[in-house]
Amino acid sequence: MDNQNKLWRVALYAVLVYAAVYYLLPLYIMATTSVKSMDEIRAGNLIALPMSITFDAWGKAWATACTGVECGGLSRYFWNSVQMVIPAVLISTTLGAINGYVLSKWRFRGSELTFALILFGVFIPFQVVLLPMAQTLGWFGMARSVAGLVFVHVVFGIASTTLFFRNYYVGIPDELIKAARLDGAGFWRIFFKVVLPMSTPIVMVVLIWQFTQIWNDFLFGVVFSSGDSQPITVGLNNLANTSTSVKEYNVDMAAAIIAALPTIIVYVLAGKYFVRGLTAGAVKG
Amino acid sequence: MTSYNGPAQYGFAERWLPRLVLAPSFLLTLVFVYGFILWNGYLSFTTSRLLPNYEWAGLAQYTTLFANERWWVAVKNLFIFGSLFIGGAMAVGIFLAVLLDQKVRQEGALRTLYLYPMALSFIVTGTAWKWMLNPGLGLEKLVQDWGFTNFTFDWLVNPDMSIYTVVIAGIWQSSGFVMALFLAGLRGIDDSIIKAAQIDGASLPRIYWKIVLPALRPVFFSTLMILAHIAIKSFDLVMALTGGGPGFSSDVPATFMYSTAFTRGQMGVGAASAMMMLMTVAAIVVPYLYSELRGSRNG
Amino acid sequence: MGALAIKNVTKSFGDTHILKGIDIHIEAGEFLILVGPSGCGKSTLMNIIAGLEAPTTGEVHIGERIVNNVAPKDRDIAMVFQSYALYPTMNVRKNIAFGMETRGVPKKEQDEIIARVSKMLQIDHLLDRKPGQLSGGQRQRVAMGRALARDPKLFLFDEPLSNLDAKLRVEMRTEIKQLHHRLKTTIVYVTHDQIEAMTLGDKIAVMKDGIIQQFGSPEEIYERPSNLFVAGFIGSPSMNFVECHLAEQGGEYGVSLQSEGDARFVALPNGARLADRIGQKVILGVRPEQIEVAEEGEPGLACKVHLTEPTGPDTMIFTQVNGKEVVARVHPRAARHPGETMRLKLDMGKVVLFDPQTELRLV
Amino acid sequence: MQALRMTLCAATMAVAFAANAAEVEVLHWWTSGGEAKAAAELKKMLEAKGHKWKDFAVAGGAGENAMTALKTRVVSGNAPTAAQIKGPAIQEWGDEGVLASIDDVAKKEGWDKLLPPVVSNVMKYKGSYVAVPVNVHRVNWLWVNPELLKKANAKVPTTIDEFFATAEALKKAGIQPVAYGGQPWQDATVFESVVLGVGGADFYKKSLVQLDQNTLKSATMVKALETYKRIKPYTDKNAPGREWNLATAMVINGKAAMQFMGDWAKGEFLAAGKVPGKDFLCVPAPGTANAYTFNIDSFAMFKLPNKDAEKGEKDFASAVMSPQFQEVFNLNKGSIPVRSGMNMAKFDACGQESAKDFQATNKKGTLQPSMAHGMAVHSATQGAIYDVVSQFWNDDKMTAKQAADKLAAAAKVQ
Repeated sequence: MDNQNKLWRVALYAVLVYAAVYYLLPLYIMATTSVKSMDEIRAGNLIALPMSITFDAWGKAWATACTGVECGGLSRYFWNSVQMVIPAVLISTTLGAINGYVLSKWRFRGSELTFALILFGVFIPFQVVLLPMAQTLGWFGMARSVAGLVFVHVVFGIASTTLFFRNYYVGIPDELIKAARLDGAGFWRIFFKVVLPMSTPIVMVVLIWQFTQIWNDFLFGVVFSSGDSQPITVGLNNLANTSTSVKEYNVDMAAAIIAALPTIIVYVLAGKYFVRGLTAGAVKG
Repeated sequence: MTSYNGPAQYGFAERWLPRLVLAPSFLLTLVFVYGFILWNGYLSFTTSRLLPNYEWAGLAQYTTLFANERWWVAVKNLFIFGSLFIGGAMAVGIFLAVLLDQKVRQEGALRTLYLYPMALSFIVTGTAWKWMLNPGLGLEKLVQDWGFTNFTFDWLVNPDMSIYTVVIAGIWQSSGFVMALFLAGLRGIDDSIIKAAQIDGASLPRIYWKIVLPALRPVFFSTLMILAHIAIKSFDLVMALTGGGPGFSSDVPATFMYSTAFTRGQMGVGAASAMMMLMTVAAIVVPYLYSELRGSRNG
Repeated sequence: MGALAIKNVTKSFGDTHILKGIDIHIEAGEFLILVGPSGCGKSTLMNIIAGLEAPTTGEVHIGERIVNNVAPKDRDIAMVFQSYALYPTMNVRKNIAFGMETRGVPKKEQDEIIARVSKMLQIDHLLDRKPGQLSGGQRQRVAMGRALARDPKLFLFDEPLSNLDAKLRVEMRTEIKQLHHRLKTTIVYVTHDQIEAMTLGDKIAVMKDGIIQQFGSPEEIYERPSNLFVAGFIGSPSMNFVECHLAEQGGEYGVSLQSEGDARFVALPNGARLADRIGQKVILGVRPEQIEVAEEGEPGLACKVHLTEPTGPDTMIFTQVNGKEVVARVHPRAARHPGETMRLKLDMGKVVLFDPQTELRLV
Repeated sequence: MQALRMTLCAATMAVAFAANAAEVEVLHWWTSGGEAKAAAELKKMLEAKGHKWKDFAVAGGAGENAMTALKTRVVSGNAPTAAQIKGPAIQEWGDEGVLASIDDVAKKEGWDKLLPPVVSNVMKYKGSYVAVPVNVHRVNWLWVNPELLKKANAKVPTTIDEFFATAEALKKAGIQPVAYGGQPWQDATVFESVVLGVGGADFYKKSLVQLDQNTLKSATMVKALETYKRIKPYTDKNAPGREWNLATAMVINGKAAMQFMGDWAKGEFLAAGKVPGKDFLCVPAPGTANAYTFNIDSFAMFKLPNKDAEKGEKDFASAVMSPQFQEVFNLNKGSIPVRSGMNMAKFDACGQESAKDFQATNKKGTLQPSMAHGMAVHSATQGAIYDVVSQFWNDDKMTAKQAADKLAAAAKVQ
């Protein structure tokens, strides 16, 4: 029994480690390539470990690589993304929380239909909305501005944030709300004093979710921003894509990692909250 | 007066505040989702080419679309990709979740490893994937260098197989998320069920297959919906990996729509294909929403 | 002065009618029990009293006012929930203080009330704990404390004891009763447990299918149940129901009973009132404790004992009368073993008769 | 909500402010390496004239993303000053009524004399200049690694037959003859060079420029397709999806001997420290020495809201056409100036030959627009042809006859 058990554990870990390798491989290739020299890349095997390590490509990707007529690397785009992501995530999360609260705890006639209508927005292919959105932003005078981009991300983020919060709040007993109402608390006081303090797990899930979605977005970024407000995915794309000139793969890869770093860090640091939040009820129904 | 099944509300604030608070999101959705769908629907009946115009063309764009071989390849690919991707991500995700549920050391680290692809855009990982799957650069070369010279893995460059590489990369990206969802579900299951089954003499795989997984039906369904919508909307995955190629063998409706509407100046056809996509989505989602609606009415 | 009056309240969702015309009136200081099986509408009625749901038609009066359009917080009520509904992120002190804070009670007064209430309920040592760190009984006390701090005109208890284990439930039941005696407040208490109903209530409303089947004191309900449902629902073990025919024998009106191997006619006191029903079928309701062991020489029905259930103070005897299983509650020493025969008699002064069609009580 | 309103407000102000400043916003996809440096020259020149350069760079997929961005910008009423649009697409944009005439600049500087009619016709919409050309790329080049050819004892091919003879010799010597990148635009690039080589300039014009149905279904086209497909055995099986520059790297590193590619490939050779004429050769694609398929980058000018902006637009157009810019830009990019009468001394041998052939073929009438690079046909047609060519290349079951029929069908896609 003991031996068999041991064998089973070994097999278990073997499978788990094997899977980890599968998940890590692309990142490994990106990381090793980013510290190789171009000569080594031209000559060698992509999967091989670097013979010598150089961080030149990283410096170039961050500060001096060309992404258009400007050659300031990704740093500028990075801060653009930060400026866009923070308000977009906060606003869409806030709206989602309030919507979820209303749709689960303050239902009214038609609220279910409203929820269904909002939810359907999760499934709309974004290519469909590019042109009408552009026209609308033009009317509002928000085309090619960070505000416009934030607005777009908020509009199309509401559906998923609302869904997350609503499903979580359905799990909060209605009696708590009743008790608070009897205690004299109104709509907002119940939300801020009773519901919101209980929402930490789902807030973490939604923040992480929205952050990755918005940070990684390329389509909206490329279409609804212009030169000085482009997000990092567009910068990365400009840096790595070229129609007719020489490719520097090490710089491309370093740039790709830089672009991905914030989301990777978020997952590494807050990943456990993500899983915990899902456990706490985000996946229901 | 028919009553609704909700709390009684008193006074202006209680009666109107919830509606008022929901109103901005509702209006935004109405305009920016449904308004735009209508707009796009209208566009599909016009002669729009490079830019939108409003000259009526009847069903001409749909005729063009249905006569287009590439569109049907894209549709077929969506079915292949959709079923394999959903099935694969589900299988891998559940499998890993069950393994991680065995009180594994370093669970946190492994979990993060499995989950991180979710954090990355294919704009970022596309090139690395292309290299790995490229026969001359990646896995095939590596394994051949190890001495297995007969090893071939050329799906990326084989028109009959290229869509499957998209499946592999898609599973890589999403299975960790499935794992997290199911792990969350597994953690919510009462241990005593498993203990009871063990006392009955059931083997561990059997316990999971017969007792634990059926108990996770709700998780299963919400995961299915998430994966289905990823599959239908999958765009940068295909763009980054194969660009729809070789030829147009790995095209999917989303890439088809993008290239007809924006690159090739056939906006009307693009709009028509988008409407077809939306109808597919609706066919899947509306029943789900309906059940969701009914479910919450009882809840 | 009436403390609570409910006048012809109905509640429907579309075609589903949850409440079908409820009328209740209680005086200040009374303890009203709403009892019934699940789905009978008692919790909906409670929510309507609290103002958490709106009635479709009808009026709710608390004190002098019609409160139909008064928000829950302004109805001067407090409620204890089945799940206790303690705010999980607040400690016990905050839980109790939350309502007072909302109403703007001065801090000093709040502290005094918390101190008084927590002492009364013996939870003063738990004030800094979160609900998650409390046992079920402790949570129950905190939930009551929260209600007491309010000092309302009307207390509402929604199945407050059903999440507790049996022993704790009995203890808390007693405490609630003591509290009521001490504070003389008006209480509406929802339960599905007829023992709680009997032990606590001044007035009981037995509900089924959105209708009040009977409204009265515990004694009335126990002794003169208005219909078969109430008779069967109240009392444990349940009342025995035996089908029989009304007959006249020697100038006396009564029914004939058969056991396995014996038969006799038993007369009903005041049976003459039923003269017009002679020959018709009736249902005889008799509570287990109304079946006694016949003394030597007394007339009795010889019954075969099928099964015995000793409970300590009494022993339940399972036998058969008129083809129906019948339970008798007898003194342990009088009980026979299964297979043996016992001579039993019915306390005919207390039995009740029901019309089999309308299920209503006849006398 | 409050925050949103504030950002909204700020955004409106920002836009209002931007409109007052005279700035030149240019959409292009020259975002990296030599291209970016070339574009930076333009910026410098405009800033010297007192304009503010606003960069609107969107790379990727041969301008796919840029076109998407451009369309949304035009729809939103915020067209850039100029955008990198070329070939018949200029006419398509003209049809949409969003392009602005720059005839006064053109007249003043005498563009009609500086540009060959093949070029200037493309730049005009209904007789007015709406676009300014930047450079000329020659597409029908064959890049050769002479060392490998020497090893195989093969000669540099000038005809189709010689090409296959050379390829066979290389293959026998164990050298991969052709470096190939299997992306639709590369497929089409090779294909059109083969069509030009097999059928000649007139045939090319009739089939791939004028899209004549009979010509597309003709025996010559079937032969061209067969010839194109004959190249496949001389490529490696890893070709599909390969970037063109990786294919070029194979020629540089001696892993393959030849590549069909436009003159931008030269940049890769030069970056690797190779010397033209010695380490690598640029020769016209087999059988196309007397013809020239050109790919001209150009900027189309958009209608703008105010005079200031129009002034910037005209200065921009003038700057692009200036000899100074044409020289600097094309030295960086590997192409040749579009303007005639330029001093080619600073250009290398390949550039000089390209310039010479450009003038010569212009006179002969064998100067033809490149189909593969969006110079000849509408984007929808071009896409449909791409689909057929790629499918034919990748699908070994399809016959040349079938492919020709499909080409003819594709040509009807508008």
